[in-house]
Amino acid sequence: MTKITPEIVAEHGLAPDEYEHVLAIMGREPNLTELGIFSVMWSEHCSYKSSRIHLKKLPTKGPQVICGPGENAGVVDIGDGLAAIFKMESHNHPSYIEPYQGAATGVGGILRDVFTMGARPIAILDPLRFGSPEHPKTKHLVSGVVAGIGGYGNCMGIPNVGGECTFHPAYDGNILVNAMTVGIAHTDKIFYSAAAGIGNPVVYVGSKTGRDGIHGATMASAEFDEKSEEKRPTVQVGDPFVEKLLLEACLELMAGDAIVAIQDMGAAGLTSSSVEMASKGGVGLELVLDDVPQRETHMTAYEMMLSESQERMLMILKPGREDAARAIFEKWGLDFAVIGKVTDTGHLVLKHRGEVVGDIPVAPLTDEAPLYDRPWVPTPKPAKVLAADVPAANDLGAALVKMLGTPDLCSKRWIVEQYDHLVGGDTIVRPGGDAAVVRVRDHATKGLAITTDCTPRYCFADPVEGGKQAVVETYRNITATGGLPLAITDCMNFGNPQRPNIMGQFVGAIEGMSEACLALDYPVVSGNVSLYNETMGTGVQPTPAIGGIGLLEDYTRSASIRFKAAGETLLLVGETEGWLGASIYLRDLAGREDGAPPPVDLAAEKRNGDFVRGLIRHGEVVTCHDVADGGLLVAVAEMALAGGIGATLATPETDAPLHAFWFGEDQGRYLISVVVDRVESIVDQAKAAGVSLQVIGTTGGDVISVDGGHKATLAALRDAHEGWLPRYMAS
Amino acid sequence: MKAAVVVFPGSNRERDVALALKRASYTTPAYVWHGDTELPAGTDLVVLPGGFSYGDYLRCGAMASLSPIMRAVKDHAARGGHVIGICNGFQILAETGLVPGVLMRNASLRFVCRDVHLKVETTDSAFTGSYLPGQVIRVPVAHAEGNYFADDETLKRLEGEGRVAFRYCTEAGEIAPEASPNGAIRNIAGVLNEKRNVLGMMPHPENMTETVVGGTDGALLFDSLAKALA
Amino acid sequence: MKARVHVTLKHGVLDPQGKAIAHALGSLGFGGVEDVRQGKFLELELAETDAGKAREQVKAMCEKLLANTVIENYTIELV
Amino acid sequence: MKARVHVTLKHGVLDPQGKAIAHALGSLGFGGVEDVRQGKFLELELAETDAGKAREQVKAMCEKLLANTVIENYTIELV
Ligand SMILES: Nc1ncnc2c1ncn2[C@@H]1O[C@H](COP(=O)(O)OP(=O)(O)O)[C@@H](O)[C@H]1O
Ligand SMILES: [Mg+2]
Repeated sequence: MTKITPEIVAEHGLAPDEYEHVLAIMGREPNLTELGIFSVMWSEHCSYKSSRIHLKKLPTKGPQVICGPGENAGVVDIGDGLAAIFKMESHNHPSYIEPYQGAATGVGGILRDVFTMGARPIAILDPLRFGSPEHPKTKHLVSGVVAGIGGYGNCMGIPNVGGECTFHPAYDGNILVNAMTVGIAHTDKIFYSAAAGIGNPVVYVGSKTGRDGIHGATMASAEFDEKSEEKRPTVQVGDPFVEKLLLEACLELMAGDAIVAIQDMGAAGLTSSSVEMASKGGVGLELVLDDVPQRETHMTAYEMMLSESQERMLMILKPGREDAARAIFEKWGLDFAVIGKVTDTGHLVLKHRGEVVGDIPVAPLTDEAPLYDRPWVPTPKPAKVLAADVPAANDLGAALVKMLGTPDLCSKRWIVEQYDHLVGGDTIVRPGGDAAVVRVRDHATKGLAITTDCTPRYCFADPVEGGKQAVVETYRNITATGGLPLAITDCMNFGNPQRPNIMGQFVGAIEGMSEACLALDYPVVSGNVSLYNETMGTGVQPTPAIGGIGLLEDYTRSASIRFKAAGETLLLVGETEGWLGASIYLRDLAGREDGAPPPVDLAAEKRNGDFVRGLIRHGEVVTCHDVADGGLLVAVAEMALAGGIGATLATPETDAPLHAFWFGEDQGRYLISVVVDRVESIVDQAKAAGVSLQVIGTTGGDVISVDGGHKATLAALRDAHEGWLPRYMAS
Repeated sequence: MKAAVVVFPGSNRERDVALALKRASYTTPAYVWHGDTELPAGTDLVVLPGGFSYGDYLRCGAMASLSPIMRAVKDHAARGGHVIGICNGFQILAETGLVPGVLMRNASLRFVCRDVHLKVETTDSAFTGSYLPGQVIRVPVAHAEGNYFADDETLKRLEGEGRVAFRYCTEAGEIAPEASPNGAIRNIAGVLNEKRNVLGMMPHPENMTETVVGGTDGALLFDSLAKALA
Repeated sequence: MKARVHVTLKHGVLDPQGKAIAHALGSLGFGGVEDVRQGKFLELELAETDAGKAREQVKAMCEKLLANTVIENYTIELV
Repeated sequence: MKARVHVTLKHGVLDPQGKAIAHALGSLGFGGVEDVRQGKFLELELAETDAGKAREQVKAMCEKLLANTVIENYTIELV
C-alpha cells in the first residue's frame, strides 16, 4: 500500500492542516483512494471553501422558487403544473487546454445537471470571454470553443439561443467558457439527489468509465499506469451521441416511478455523485467497484473513483425495478449496472477485488469540509469621468460605424450560425437581440425569455455596481421581450481568492448582486463558482455571469429589437446623463479604461421595466431594445440593422455633450418604436407611472442621421457590424 | 394521409416534423423505431427526420441506412409509397441509394444554421404541388454536411428529368454560388428519385410553418403532401 | 488479429476538408503544399486468427459500412 | 514529394466514433470485432524534394495544425 507522504498530500492539493483534519475524521491514515476522495471533495470546485460564506448572502427565496441552490439545478414554478429548471456552469480551464473538447464537455455537463432533475432541456446559452484579438492564441481558441459548443449541443438537438462573446487582454491566459441550460419539467415529476431506502440498489448508467481527467495526483497514479509511454492526457472527450441517448433513456425511465434519487456524474465523477447522494439522504452507500462498467483494463479503485469520464449517471432505484429499468437503457444501447446498495452505516464503503478499499464516514466528509473566510479588501471606488474631459466625436456617424465594428459590439452571427438555434421549432425570438424567447413545450401560450449578461469592465472598476448591473441587465433584456423576470443562475468567474483584492472583488460582486436581486424580487436559484482564473499573477476581470429567465404568459405578445416599419416614432424610456466612465466609447474610441461605471438605480429599473413590460403585454409595443454596451446610438443602429430600416434622430434637450448623450451607458433605459397615433397615449401613461420618456426620432430610410448633420448609411454600418468577426476569423 | 416518422438513435427533429404534418393534415403521425422491421399498416408517407443518427459518426447517415426499418422503407418506396428525408434524413436516403448523390462536408467546414432562400424547381411531385413554379421560399438550414455532390452524368439526368426539387438562391431568386450555405454543386438543395416518390432535401421546411416562428413557406410542402396523399 | 483500413476519396471527388487544410497550412506560412487529401484510418481488433478469413470479413465490412464506394476507395492491411 | 500522415487518438482517450462503428458492425452481424479506433489519414503533396527538410516541415504542420497533440499522436511517412 502506498505510504501517504507529505508530498502525496500536497500533490492532492490538501493543505497540511486540512490533512490533519482528514486524519482526525478517519482516526487513522487514509489509503490513497480515500485520500483522493477527500482531495476532490475538499477541492475549491466541490467544497466552495473560499466562497461559501459569501454565497449565503444571496437571496434565494420567493414564491416562484420550488428548489433553490443545493441541488443539481434551480427549479422555478411557471404555472399550470410546469417548472423551469436551469443552471450555469464554467469549463474555463479545460477549454483553454483543449478548446473543442473542453467546451463540448462543458455543455454536456450542464445539460446533465438539468435533465438529471427530470427536465427536458429546451435551451443552451454560452457566455464566452476571450483574450485580446491580437493575442496569438485567441483565434484558435474562439474557433475551437465555438465548434465544440456547437458540436455537442447541435447533436443533442437542444437549440443554443444566446450567450455573449467579448474580448479583453485580461483573458489572454484564462478564457472563460460558461454554459447555461434551461429545461422544462412537470412540477410533480422533479427528481432530487438524496439517497434513501436501506438496501435499495445503486445503479450506474451511461458510458463506461475510463481514465479520463484524473488529475491532481499525477505522480501517485503514474505507478498504476502500466502503459506510461505517453503522458496521460487529463482532458475528457465528450460523446454527445451517447448523451442524447442518455437523455432519452432517463426521461423514459422518469416517466414511471422507479427512481428514488438520481445524480449526474460531473466533476469528480463517482466520488462526488455517491458522496452527495449519501450525504443528502443521511445514509451510507456500499459500492462494488468491480461492477462499474469499465472501458480500460486494470483500473484501480483510485482511478475509478476519480475518473471524470463523461455521460454517466448514478441512480437509486426502488427495489425490484432493476429489470424494467435495465430494459430501457439497453434499448437505447447504454450500459446499466447495479454497483451497490444503500446502507444504514453512514459510511461510503468501497469494495474491489474482494477487499474493502475505502471506508469513509460521509457526514464529516461533507459537513466538515474546510471553510475559509479569506481576507479581503474592498476595491477602491474609481473617480467619475467627466464627459467634458473625454474627446468628442466630430462626426457621430463615423464614430458609430467605428463602434459597431469593435470586437465587443460587432455582430456575433459567425458564432450564432454555428449553433442550431431552431431545432425544436419553438424559438420565437432568435439570438441576436435581447433575450431569446423559447416556447414552453406542451403548453398552449407560455414562453420563456432567457438571457445571460455581465459587463466585466464595470465589475473591474467597481465590483458592487458591476454585480448589480449584471443582474439588472438580464432583467432588462428579459423585460424588453415582454417577459416577467423570475429568477437567475450565476457563474462567478474570478482570479485567485487567496489574494485579498481578488477576494474583495468577489465579495463586492455578491453584495451588488444581492442588492439587485432583493430589489427586483429576482432570486438566485443555482450557480457555480470558478476561482483561480489567473496565470502568473494576472487574473481575469471579475466576471459574475448572470443567466436570467422570465415568463411570457402569451408568447404571441412578445417584442423584438427589429424595426418593423418606417414612419414610427422612436421613444427613449429612462434618463440620460451621458455617463462615459468605463464605457466602450471611452475604451475603444478614446483609449481610456478608467472611471466609475454607470450607477444602477434599482427603483428606476423596476419602474421602467414594469412600464415597458406592460406596454408589450398589452400589445401596444412590438419593437423594443434595452440600451446597454455602447449606449443609445448603438442601440438604435442595432434595431435599424435588424429591420433594414434607418432612423432620423434629434437630440432632445440635455445638459450632456452630444457624444456623451449618444454613447453614454446610463442604465435603466429602453428604446421602443410605436406608430404615431399611439405616442400620445404612451406619453400619458409614462407620466402617470413616473417614468421618464423622450421622443428621439422617427424610423425610415436607409441612413441613421442625428440632428441632420451626422450620418451613417445602413450599408456602412452593416459592413462594420457584420464584417469584423468573419474577417478576423478568416485573417 | 397516414404518415410514419422514423426515430433513429440521435434523431432530433422528429417532433418538429410530426407537428408540421399534423398542422397540415390534422392527423398525428406515428413514430416508428429504427429497430422495427415493419411500417404501420396503411402508411402513405415515411419521414426520415433531421438529427444526428448514430452521432453522424463515420459518415452521416451511413449507420442509420443499415437499420432494420430501412428495408421496409425501401420496399415502401419500391411499391410507389412516398418517402421524404430531411437533412439527416436526406443523408440517410443518399446512403441507401434511394436518391442519387452524396452529401459532403460544408465548404466552410462549419455547421450552418440560418434562413436560406430556395427556388422551387419543380411542382411536379407530391411534395411540391402546392408551390408555384419558380417560387422563391425562405426556410432554415441546420447542418454541417449538406454539400451535395454527384457526377456529371447523374447531374445531367437529374436536371434533364426535372428531378432537382429545390436550389439555393438569393432573395431575388438568382441561383448564385454565394446563395448556397454549403457549397452544393449547382446549388442543389433537394432531389427526387426517378419515380418522383422519394424526396431528399437539406433545408428544414418543418421549422418554418408558423408566423410566430418567422414564416410559413415550409408549410406548403406539408400541405402539398396532405393534398396529394389525402 | 488486427486490420488497418484506409478509406480515401476517389479521384475527381472534391475534398472540401483537404482543400481547407491546404489553405490553412498556406496561411500559417507553410509554403509549397500543393495538395492535401484527407481520408479515414480505421484500426480493427478482430477475434479471427486466419488472415484469409479476416480479409474477407473486413472487405465485407468495407463494402457494407466502412466506405461509401460511390465516392471512396479502401485498402486493407492485416497486421 | 508526398507525405502520408496518420493521426490517431492517444491511448486511453475515448473514441466515440470507433465505439459507434464497432457497435454498428456488431449489429450488422459481424461478430468478433473487439475494438475499433478511428483516426485521420492525410496525404500531402509537397514541393520540397529533400526528405529531411520535408519531414521537418510536415512535423511542424502536425504540431501546429494537423494533429491535436493534447489528445492525438501522429506519424509521418515520406513516399
Ligand atoms: N454562485 C452560486 N450562487 C448560487 N448557488 C451556487 C453558486 N455556486 C454554486 N451554487 C450551488 O451549489 C451547488 C453545487 O454546485 P456545483 O458543485 O457547481 O454543482 P455540480 O456538482 O453540478 O457541478 C449547486 O446547487 C449550485 O446551484
Ligand atoms: Mg450536478
